[in-house]
Amino acid sequence: MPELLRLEGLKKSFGALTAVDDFTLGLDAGEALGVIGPNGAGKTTMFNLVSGDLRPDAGRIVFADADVTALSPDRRCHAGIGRSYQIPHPFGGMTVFENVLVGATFGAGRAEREAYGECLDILQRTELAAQGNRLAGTLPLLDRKRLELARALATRPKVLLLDEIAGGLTEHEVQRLIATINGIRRDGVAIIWIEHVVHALLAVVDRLAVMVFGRLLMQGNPAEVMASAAVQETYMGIAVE
Amino acid sequence: MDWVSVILEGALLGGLYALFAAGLSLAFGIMRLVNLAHGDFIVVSAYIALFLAQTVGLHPLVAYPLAVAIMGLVGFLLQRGLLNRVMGDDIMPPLLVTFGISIMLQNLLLQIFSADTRGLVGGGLQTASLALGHGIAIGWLPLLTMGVAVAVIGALQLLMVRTRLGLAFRATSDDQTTARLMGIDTRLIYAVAMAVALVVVAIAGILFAIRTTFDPASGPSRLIFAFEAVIIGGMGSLWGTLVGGIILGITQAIGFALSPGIGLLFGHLAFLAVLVFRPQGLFPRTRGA
Amino acid sequence: MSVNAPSGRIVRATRASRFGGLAAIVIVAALAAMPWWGERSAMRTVTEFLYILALAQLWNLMAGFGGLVSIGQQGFLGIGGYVLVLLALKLGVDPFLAVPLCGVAAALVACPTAAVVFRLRGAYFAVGTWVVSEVFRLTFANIIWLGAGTGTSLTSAMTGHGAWKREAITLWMAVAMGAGSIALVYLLLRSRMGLALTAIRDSEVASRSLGVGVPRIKFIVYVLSAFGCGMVGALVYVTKLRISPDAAFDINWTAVMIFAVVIGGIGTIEGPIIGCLIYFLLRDALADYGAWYLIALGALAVIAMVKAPRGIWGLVQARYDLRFFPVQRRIVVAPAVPLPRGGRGRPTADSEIRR
Amino acid sequence: MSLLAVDRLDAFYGDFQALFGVGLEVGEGEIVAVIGANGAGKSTFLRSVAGLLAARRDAIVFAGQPIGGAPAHTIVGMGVAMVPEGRKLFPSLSVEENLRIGAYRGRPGPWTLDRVWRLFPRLAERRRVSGTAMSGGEQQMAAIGRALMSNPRLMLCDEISLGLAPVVVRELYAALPGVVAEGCSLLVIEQDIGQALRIADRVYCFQEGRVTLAGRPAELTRERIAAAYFGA
Repeated sequence: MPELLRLEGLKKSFGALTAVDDFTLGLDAGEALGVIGPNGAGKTTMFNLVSGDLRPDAGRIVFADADVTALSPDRRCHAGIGRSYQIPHPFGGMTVFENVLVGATFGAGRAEREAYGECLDILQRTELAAQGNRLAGTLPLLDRKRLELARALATRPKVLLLDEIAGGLTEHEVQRLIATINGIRRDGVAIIWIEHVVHALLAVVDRLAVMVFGRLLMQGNPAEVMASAAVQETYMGIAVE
Repeated sequence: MDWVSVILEGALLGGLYALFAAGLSLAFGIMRLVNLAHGDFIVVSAYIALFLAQTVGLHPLVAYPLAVAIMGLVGFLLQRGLLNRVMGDDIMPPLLVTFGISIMLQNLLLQIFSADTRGLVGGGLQTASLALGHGIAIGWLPLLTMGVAVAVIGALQLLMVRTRLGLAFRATSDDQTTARLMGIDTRLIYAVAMAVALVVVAIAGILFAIRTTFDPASGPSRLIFAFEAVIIGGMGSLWGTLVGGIILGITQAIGFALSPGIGLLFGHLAFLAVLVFRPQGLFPRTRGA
Repeated sequence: MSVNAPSGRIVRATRASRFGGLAAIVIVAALAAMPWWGERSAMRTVTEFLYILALAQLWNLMAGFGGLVSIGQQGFLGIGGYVLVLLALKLGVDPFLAVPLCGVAAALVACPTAAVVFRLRGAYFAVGTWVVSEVFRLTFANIIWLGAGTGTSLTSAMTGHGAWKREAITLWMAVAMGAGSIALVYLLLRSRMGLALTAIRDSEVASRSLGVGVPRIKFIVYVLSAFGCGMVGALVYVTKLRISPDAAFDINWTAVMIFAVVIGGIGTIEGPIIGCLIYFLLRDALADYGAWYLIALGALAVIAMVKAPRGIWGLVQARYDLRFFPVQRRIVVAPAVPLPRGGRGRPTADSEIRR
Repeated sequence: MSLLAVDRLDAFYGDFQALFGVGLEVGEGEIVAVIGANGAGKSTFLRSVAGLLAARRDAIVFAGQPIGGAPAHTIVGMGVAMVPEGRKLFPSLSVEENLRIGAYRGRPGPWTLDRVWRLFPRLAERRRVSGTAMSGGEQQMAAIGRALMSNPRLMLCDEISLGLAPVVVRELYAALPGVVAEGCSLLVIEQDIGQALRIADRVYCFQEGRVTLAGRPAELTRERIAAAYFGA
């Protein structure tokens, strides 16, 4: 599979605190990459650099063979980078359906009427169909997270960035989320997924990366990575003692 | 055209503008609140001083400080009773409420004091001037105003850095929720901050009213001068506001010297120039590293 | 208007809006026919009501739907007035032809201005727009050719028209602007751009990440509003026939716009209509008490912001869920049983949509 | 009579319920740990006790007094200090000023500036530096020092090992017994289960806003913890 996204030597610091430090990582088209690491390791900051919400102090981002490092977030979305946020940002004054419609019309650039069908389909896939007419501002936390996924999907991304979307779900809900994400993968969409619910990640991703103190500690086959002593010592803290 | 005295006079005028701006900068620094009635409170304090001195007949040295004290109380009650209710993440409610207050104050003053222009007695201060030689003379009042401005900004700076209240102001400004975890009653701190802001506004209002005549509609342009001084100087730094005021004063003085009509226009254009080429202002106080 | 989709139709119209549409047509027709049945003072009041309504709708478009609080729209109104002086008085253009041109002039001025004021955000953007309006005021106050500070009269530009014709055209233009501004806001909000505008108001960060070009949308809305304000400015001074910088660029224009929208119901199309009605009723009721009506208006706006931030129409909507200008796209699952309504409480399975 | 008694505590974000009838106790001089997955309601619980979230008046009783729903600044005055998640030091205040603001209420007690310098010597060297211009570990020490400066009887710690290297975490946890010895009980939220079991006298496990397990570390087997943690 051709390489879709390449992060080269990304660096970002806030005053004396280096959030992302010389971070290099690649992703092939259609591939699913899991990212784990303790809180405060710089995972969300890395996402902000990829989506364009933050500009890196150093390093480059190449997407579909084009350097997007200086591109604004909306232009990166048109290029195919779909982003969902760890802390949901719903359009509170609009209905759930309209939230998704924004992604379809502006992200995927489709005429409003043509996008209706696809938006209803996406609401179905993300179990929000019953909430379609509800103001997004009145949604509970779990549905807000689903809305983040649905909106990003509506922009027809080539790569979808997921940020702790399984947190707080029951086991049953996690299984259904895994099914939804595998369905998205079948459409050929690449995925980068930051997650704490490790067993959900392992059921979907082809590769696992571990990020600690803004650096890539290690990456590779998920089972091998989880088994390694270094990962467990810094991240899990349980197994070693 | 004696450019030296024009620029000197403009610089000293900057002291008054810095006083206008200090109250605005304080309220924004601590509470992220831009009080659109800021200019009208300057005029209100002038009218209170006028009322105490001329109608009630108190001696200016009693009436003016009393007016300042009253304005401090007004600030405390305004914040505690009204503005605290609309403070929040959404910037629109406080903006629209203070705009409503501004229109109400202007028209209330109109109904009570009519539209005639008024002036405060300055005990001959307005006319006295100091000869500096080479035919250059500067008025005592502008000099005094600059002195008061430096003193007030110095005092505010000391308050912020040296006192327990100053610590609480800065902590609340950084992170209101965590400040409450330190035992700070942030609603009370907001009220005290507005009280301090309106005390500075009253001092500015009285010096302004001694210097020139004023009427119920003089408020809005004072707000704009305060706003421009803050932007030119750099948001959040009081000393930057003083320099911003001086620059604004000088540009206006040059404009007036060229042609009476375009004095203020020069000031606005200087403001827009800074906005376009250096939006963060000349001396932005860099947030903690 | 509905579109068939696999599992439901997308519908917007409500029973209220069908009724509303009919009523609107009747009202517009009645107003337009006033020159034949209305007497002069009533026509003058209706003209004033309609152009203030247009100003309120445009301010509401920017602030209520776009989150852009400007207190400098009087700047473009003034420009409209002075371009009218330039065209009609100095260059002999027919004043009624000049009105739309004044709108275009204001829009052109708004382009560079937008680049400056959009460097500021939130409350600072608001005061920044005010400074810009002051720059316009002082500029015209220093142009001797256009009457400088004391202003100038436009009566000599009106000679080409008889009294009845002048008042009829003025009224028709006012009807066009009042109804036009409502139609503009309504159609814009039903369009793709309307989606983007309200998305920006709710979360600029999320809008950008979903592909919305935020600066472009803000720019379009700012220039559109300037165009509307410019035209209204021209119409105002076609009726008043006397213009001065202090009157044309008076902050009270903005005060009336804001209070009408805030009291009536910000972020709705019905709100400004109610707000303007209250403004006129209050002004007439306190007509001989000097400026007390402005004090009362300000007080009402402050109370509204504290007690009922969504204004009178917000209260009505919460109570009766009426929508005369439905913008919301609602899913209707086949057959005609709509999905449970959103809004206040939890959606219950059996709740029928309350018309 | 326990120092802190929480009984049938519910908590809401808008109409989303985050806590369902939570009961928990902290005795005098005790260290209680709370573990649970992300989003299980641990932080919500701490924020309710600290007064940042609305709560039923008698749902939370501290030293015999109901404090449920009381404003946060009065609860701190009664001796409940909090080390918030993400440390939240004040950027425009120096390290020393951050510590001084901790003593804003001026409650009497053993903790003074010098005691904190002795507890965390590295902070003394950095006293002039801005609160956020330090490493994660140093910031965590300053946040704990700031809470101590209010001379609390109960210190609430929210994920103090967050994003810190293990050696730094060990150093922090080594300092805690000294704090308890001075008469301050601890209620610690900890993501790292091993660390929680080592330090705590008693452990509660949260899952989806409910207490699913409570007991002494010795009684808790890995299986019971896993079941309580994941709700399998």
